[in-house]
Amino acid sequence: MTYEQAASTIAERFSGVTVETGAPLIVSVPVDQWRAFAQFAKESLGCRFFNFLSAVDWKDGGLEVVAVVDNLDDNVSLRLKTRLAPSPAEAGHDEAPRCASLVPVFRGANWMERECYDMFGIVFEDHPDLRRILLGDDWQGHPLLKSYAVDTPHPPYR
Amino acid sequence: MAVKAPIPEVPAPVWRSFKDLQEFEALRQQRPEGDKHSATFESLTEGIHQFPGGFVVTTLADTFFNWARKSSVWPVTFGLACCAIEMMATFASRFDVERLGMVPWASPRHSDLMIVSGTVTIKMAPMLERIYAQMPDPKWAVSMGSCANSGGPFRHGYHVVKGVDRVIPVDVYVPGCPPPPESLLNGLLLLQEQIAHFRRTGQRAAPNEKVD
Amino acid sequence: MIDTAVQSQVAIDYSAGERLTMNMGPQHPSAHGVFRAILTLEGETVVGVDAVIGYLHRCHEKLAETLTYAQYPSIASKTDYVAAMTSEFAYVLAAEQIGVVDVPKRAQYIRVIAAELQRIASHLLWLGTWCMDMGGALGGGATVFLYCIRERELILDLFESLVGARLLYGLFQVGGVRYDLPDGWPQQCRDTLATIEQRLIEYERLLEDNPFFLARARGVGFITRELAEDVGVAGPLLRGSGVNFDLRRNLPYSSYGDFTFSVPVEPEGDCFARYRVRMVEFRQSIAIVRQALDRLPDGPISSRPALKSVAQIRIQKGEAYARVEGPRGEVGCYLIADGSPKPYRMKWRGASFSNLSVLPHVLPGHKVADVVAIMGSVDPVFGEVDR
Amino acid sequence: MTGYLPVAIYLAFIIAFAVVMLSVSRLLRPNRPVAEKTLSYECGAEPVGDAWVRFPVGFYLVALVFILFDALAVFLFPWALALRGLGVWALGTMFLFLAILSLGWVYAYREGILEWR
Repeated sequence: MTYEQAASTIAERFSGVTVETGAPLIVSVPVDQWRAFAQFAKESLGCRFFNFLSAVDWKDGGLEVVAVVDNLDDNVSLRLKTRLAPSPAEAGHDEAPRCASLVPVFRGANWMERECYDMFGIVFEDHPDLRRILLGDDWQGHPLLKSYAVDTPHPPYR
Repeated sequence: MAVKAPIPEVPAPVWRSFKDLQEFEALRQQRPEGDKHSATFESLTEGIHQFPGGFVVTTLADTFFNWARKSSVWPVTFGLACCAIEMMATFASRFDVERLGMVPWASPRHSDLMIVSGTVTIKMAPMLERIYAQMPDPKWAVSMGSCANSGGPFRHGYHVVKGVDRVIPVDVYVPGCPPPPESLLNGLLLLQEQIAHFRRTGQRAAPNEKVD
Repeated sequence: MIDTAVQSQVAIDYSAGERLTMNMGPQHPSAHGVFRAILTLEGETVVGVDAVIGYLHRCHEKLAETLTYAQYPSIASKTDYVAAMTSEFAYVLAAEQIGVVDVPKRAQYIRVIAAELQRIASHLLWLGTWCMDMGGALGGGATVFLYCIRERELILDLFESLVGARLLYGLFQVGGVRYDLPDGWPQQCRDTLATIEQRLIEYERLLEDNPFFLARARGVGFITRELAEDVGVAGPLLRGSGVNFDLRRNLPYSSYGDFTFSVPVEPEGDCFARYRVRMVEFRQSIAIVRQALDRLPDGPISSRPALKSVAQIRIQKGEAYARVEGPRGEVGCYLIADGSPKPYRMKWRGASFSNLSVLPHVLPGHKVADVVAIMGSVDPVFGEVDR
Repeated sequence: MTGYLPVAIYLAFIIAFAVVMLSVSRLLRPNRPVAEKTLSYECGAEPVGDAWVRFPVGFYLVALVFILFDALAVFLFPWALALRGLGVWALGTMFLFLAILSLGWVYAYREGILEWR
């Protein structure tokens, strides 16, 4: 299964998806098809290896969730992207950005999504136990947002 | 946002042989509560001390006890990060700490020294404080590596404590990132010399309110 | 008069004792760093694991957005501080892929030599701490540990003469390598590799027919192939579960294609399979370093101009995901550059983070002693887990 | 009667040694029972739950089997020392004693106490 075949099967099966051809196939997926596309990538494209899932804060452009899944046998790597609403810290509204969780598809997404929630504040729907993984549970704010200063004081230790 | 680094006011350590007994006596009076012996023994020595010429007895006794404490300081294995790997190399056979009478021990209950090797994060600080508190009393602390000394390369990270002396009183600071085993051994020798001479900095670096 | 009717109903079930929540906390001899596992036990068998990490979260990804391309590689080496070379490799490779910076051939070879020597040193530390965790069973806790650290010191001497540092180096820079091989270094390197090759045979003789070691390693900690891929486990754990995937061969970077080496794969997926994979990787790395030393080309070692200011390197707009085969698995650096001297976003894919996230799926059902053996065979490094 | 004098001296020495060691260390060590210090040690974390929990019975059975054969070993030592003087008769008696106790071992083995469920 080469990159071209992957691109063609994606194009015919998913309409709203834009594909950038190249060594890693960069696929931007609309939010509502996020889990469906991941399921499709795992079954028909054979991308069973879950590499990582993370997020990028484009300030006003909104939060972007990035996931990389690979097909180890044919060395095909897929980089899935989806754009969410900007985070409340910047855009002023108080509703946290939501995204469908990939845990039902890839069990490896469990800790990765907890880290995205911890660092960006993205709420992943029907994630088994969405709580902070790296910082203490009493931590205010989501550090990796662009609006969070790098060394904000934290009494009593800083 | 230029953040000026606070300079902790750690008094200059005094590690040289004594000029005379008066200086040993002065240091003996200042020693912290943890270094003293049991209450009965202290009252006994005070009695002998008032006796004319009694200070010779008590000073010799203290020197002997300090020598005993110095030559068997057991570090608790408290490895946090990269410095822990260098600490392991120091515990291993090439740079052996057992020559100094230090047996690396896993539980704080049997150890006298805590070598803080690695970055102290805000989530880890209460644990570190609890383990230091659970160590029996004459206890010392060595801050190994620039992360433990002052936060090091991660000083401006939001989750990093700017130096372990904000959490526990530290006696010897070992510079380096990571400090090679030779400089850790040098730090441990300085600690032993400090134990033998009672002089302990022990003071917690008070955080500078203006900056923090 | 005691009411006998009540007594008959109270049937005490002695078989299953109450569940004990035990805390294998941050400060634990076999915790390989600051990892806290809250184990719920039934007698000796682990029933549930709640892993708490984050005790060494040093804000790597936030700091990457405030440090320039020349400053960050030495901080990157603190993510996986047992294999500092491969950590720097990933960051530098990502920056070069975006900025299309060409790396001279000699620098690529020196990078391969440094990465493979680092793999040997890291595996030695893994073998030492793992056998110390299984302590008493192997003739006194520290026997194998002291042997392995003695060999590791030989390699650290090599790095000390090459770079000047023992554990965390600043060898890699965007565009090449900072130091060239001092004269006499290749010969010293060949002697060290010869000694280590002999010592490996000693370790295998010491461990492989030791009934205690086999009882604790064989048949313990099964990671099925499906679970391994699903969780994203990488490196020796993946190859120990039967997946024939190695970045150095499948997606060769920095002229790994010029060397011939075989990739060990073990189908069983238990601790012993991972041990076998790493022991074979020792020898493959030795072979790679020898080939690289024999065919080391001359020429410049870096295409980066002398820096007058730290913010001199600018990488144009773009993004790249560089993947490097570290001793613990795939170390990835997803970098987004925006033309300024500092990256816009840097996501670090630590191999140990995914390797560790397989534990809650694997541990239930094992005895408490096996938890320690499995943790050792997973070989997590917590700079990489907590970043 | 004089035969027991060395035993008495030895006993006195044991008691004296224990008493001196304990009293000197109590005299010399500082005694500061601070609250956090007496907290039970849980690898640094807050102690969760208490340890007084109903243990599975397996632990108790293994301890019983151990005591059984430990008592057996106590008899073996003096027997082994005095065997040369006692002759074959003592050998037979001890083997009878061992045979009876190995019945207990076979019972424990068949009951599956030793396999750890």
